[in-house]
Amino acid sequence: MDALEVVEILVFPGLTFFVWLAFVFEWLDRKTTARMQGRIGPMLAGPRGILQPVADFFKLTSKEEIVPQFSDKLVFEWGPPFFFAAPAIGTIFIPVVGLNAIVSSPYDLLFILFVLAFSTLMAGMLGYASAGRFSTISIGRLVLQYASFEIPLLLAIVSPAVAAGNLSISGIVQAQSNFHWFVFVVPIGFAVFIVSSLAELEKPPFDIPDAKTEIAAGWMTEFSARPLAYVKLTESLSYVFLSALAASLFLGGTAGPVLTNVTILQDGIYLAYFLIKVFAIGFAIFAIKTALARVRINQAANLFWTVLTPLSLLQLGIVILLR
Amino acid sequence: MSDKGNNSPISGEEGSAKREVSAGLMQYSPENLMPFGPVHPALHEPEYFKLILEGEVIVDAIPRIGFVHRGIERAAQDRTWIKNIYLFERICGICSFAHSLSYVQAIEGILQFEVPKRARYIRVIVAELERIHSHMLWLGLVGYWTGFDTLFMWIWKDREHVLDLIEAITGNRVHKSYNTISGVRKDLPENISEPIKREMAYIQDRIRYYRDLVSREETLVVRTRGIGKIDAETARKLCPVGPLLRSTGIARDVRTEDPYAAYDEIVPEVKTSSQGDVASLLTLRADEVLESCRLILLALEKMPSGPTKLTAPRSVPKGENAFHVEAPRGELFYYIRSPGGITPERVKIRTPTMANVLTATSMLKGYTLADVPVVLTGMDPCFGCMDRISVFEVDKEKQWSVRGEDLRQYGISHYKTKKL
Amino acid sequence: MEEGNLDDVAARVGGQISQNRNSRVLTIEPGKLRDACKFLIDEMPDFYHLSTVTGFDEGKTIGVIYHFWKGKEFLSIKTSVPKENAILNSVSDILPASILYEAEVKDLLGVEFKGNRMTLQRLILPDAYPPEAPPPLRKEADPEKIRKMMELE
Amino acid sequence: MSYLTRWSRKRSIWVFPVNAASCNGCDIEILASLTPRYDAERLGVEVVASPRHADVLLVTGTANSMTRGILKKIYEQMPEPRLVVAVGACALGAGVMRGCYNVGHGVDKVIPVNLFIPGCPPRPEAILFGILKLVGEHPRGQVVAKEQIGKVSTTEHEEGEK
Repeated sequence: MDALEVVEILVFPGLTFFVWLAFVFEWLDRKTTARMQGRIGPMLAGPRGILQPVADFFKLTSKEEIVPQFSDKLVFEWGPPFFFAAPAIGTIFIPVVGLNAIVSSPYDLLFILFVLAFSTLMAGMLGYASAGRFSTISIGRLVLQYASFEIPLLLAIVSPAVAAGNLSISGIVQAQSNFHWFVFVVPIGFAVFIVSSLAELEKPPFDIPDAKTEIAAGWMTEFSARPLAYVKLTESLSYVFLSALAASLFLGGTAGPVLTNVTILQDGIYLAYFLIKVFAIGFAIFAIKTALARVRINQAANLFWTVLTPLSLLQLGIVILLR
Repeated sequence: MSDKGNNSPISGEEGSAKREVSAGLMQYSPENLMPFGPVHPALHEPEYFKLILEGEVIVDAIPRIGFVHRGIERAAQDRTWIKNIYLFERICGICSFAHSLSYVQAIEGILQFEVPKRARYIRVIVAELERIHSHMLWLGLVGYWTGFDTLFMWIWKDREHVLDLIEAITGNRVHKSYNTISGVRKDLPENISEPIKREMAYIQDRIRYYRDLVSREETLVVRTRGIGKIDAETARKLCPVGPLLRSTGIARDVRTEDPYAAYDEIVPEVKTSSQGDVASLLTLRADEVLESCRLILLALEKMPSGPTKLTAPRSVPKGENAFHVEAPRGELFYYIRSPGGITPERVKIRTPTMANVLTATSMLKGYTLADVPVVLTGMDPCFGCMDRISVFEVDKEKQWSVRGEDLRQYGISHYKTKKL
Repeated sequence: MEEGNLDDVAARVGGQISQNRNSRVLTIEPGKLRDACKFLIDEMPDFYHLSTVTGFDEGKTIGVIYHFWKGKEFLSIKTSVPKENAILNSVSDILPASILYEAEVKDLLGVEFKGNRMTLQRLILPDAYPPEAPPPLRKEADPEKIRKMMELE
Repeated sequence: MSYLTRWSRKRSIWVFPVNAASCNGCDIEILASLTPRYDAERLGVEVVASPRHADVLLVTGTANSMTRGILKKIYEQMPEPRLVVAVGACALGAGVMRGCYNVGHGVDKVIPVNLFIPGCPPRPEAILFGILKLVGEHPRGQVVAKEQIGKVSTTEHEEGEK
């Protein structure tokens, strides 16, 4: 590994880039939600309030840390960085400039699936470690929800891989160049992926594990200061990560319909395509989450098991037959 | 239900349609006790519900109410009749006009006053505006409680229009201080009818939209339909009041059965629904808002001219009177005894929430934790009202009578490590 | 609501009826309270909306009124018990809605309701309310003293 | 304290409203200040669901004998630096309830209060104004809590301790 790769992983288009993207996403989320609700959203922090998530983050890091007495202190204190690491590592498998990611292997998707599972597992561990009553209830819901959406999510991710005949994200992106976007090949898989991402992100209508009017702040109730800052940042980063994953798997990622072979500024065009697609998916998620109420956990489980799982299986079958 | 459940005074009234829960093996261990309050994001008022859970299913709900107990009924005995108007308004920030309305009309009953007709019409207008604002507040909070923040924001945005009208008429947004013995303190402002008509048209338009929305929006419908079900027989037994009662199909409304103010001339149409669940309460309350809009426009049209108040004496002759009005949440009951003097001897207030809470507690059982906010919202709780004097705990079993210790431990058991 | 109904109750359990603007008050002996309520529920189901139960200090006695509502009228059944020995039979088993109202009267005026499960322990008053102080709505209760005892000053 | 910290504390205010035996009026106005017409989110104000996340405690109501214990507990659960705002006449000094047997003399007798917002209830504008003033955004400068109220922890104070 040479120095350039380290810079790529840590700065651009790796960690730092994605963290700032996460802040922008969070801001866009709040702004879009506010606009849809008839408000204007954050205004004071930075121009049009764009620095609001940054302010939240730095404020949290400067606060006092409180560790509950009966908590598992090791996990409680050291868990949040690991929780943060899951989507952070996942992002380096996603091509941002060019058709190849920083790190690419033939088995990318297996690792991505592991990251998604690990992130939920970590949330569960953090919740249990804090040993609060609300957290415990919340973790019950989290695990149940995870058990429901995991299968459809997995099948939805596998569909484009089957279509591309490749388990590498870079490979899948390359297979979609020349406007062969998989959203046209596996539309149901795309829809299932978006719905499952809402559940993975704990956004309405699946914000069941941190339903604030039922169980306070869910599994995050006991966290304060720096751990909370990490947890919040991880949530936004997961947001970006899942949007980027959806963009790469279904919308061709960095591969655009036109201007695919210019000599100058090729990287800039790749980046532009990538960002446009990520924000498009982000806006879709913002809109869905703002327009819906929270469902109950059993209703969510019903939806995933009786509707989305068969649908994604059907999609997978169609893709296999088409190939 | 287990023996324990049957001992609870309200478990006998359980509806049969609910999911059966087995409480037999439950030891009510601390792990199964779920504190819901006293300070809980779903309740903007401190209330404490101990929920005995089996997984997510509620086996028993034990309310501990009285966190807002201030002792107003005792305080009223030391204050003059006029001062008490403003004291009673501050029992509740949502239905403050209804409180003062009931109180002054009870006094007017003893004084045998004939309140000027214009004042009675103005009272109807403000009371109906208050009903609109309260119902819209509730509709919005249902959105908030079911995680549908957009609905909350939209409805509260439109509610501001009603508050503007209330402010224009009475001078205040929340505690209106508008009623006085023998009438209202000031006349309607000039040229108010135009804004009222305009805003009523707007509100009617919006409420029709929301009524449509809440019955169509799928996620909201699945959260509210069949939740918090109560049948007419139970309702008759437990005597709830207001929309909660009317949602079971019993058309009981003080405004029509025992007209006060000008409701004998502006006759409301009592809306009912037969479902008895939270979904039907949503549409029922939207219907009531539309009806209120109609009443306001009608009152404005038929508004007579004349004085708005008489000169009222400072003291009230010896006597007693019971009076009730239809507050937004239901029948609001006042009973006053005058010893003949400038202070009352006894003022008894029974607020709608007090009448409804027994029903609501029995409604909770068998539903899941996720339903609690929705079910409790169903009765439109106003603990500020209820707690002026009451506390209760549906709990006789010593071994699990923990008395608010849960949340306290939750607070005590944490120590701090400074790491800055 | 025909007036005959209240007379029926009076004829059944005794007591006097007094007209009071829009409510008619039937004053009966404490022992007859359950009979009167039972009669109301059985014979006059229309009256089966219990508005509330009011208690008040009458000096030597404590008055308790059960307010029923129907139509344009309140039907109030009033009884009084002596302060020193304030005990009544609860009607909460035949009128479930009265459980809370009776408990309220118990805590604020110290009237025991035999058979009402809610009154077995302190229910209405705050935990810190001093047990040696009189119930707050009795005339001898002094809010200032109570506040000092509760260390709210 | 670094500029970044000071700036972020001004721009990000997470509040946890507590009703300590209030009539609801103030609570409704606090909620109203979040809704589109007033939109407290403009200023970076967010209502959080747990006191552990909160920077500012918005207390309404008289703090009667039942709620004062809870109020203390919630205050203890908040991480430093924490600010307390008493909203409404009841929280300031029992208001119209003064003299009731279950009512004390305001929230500041229970926990240290940094800012009082008077009114019965205060209008949403007043609440927003108060919050802005609390973090020193208002031209008239930051509120420095009175010494006699007790230990306080405004951002400025903490800087002094470091």
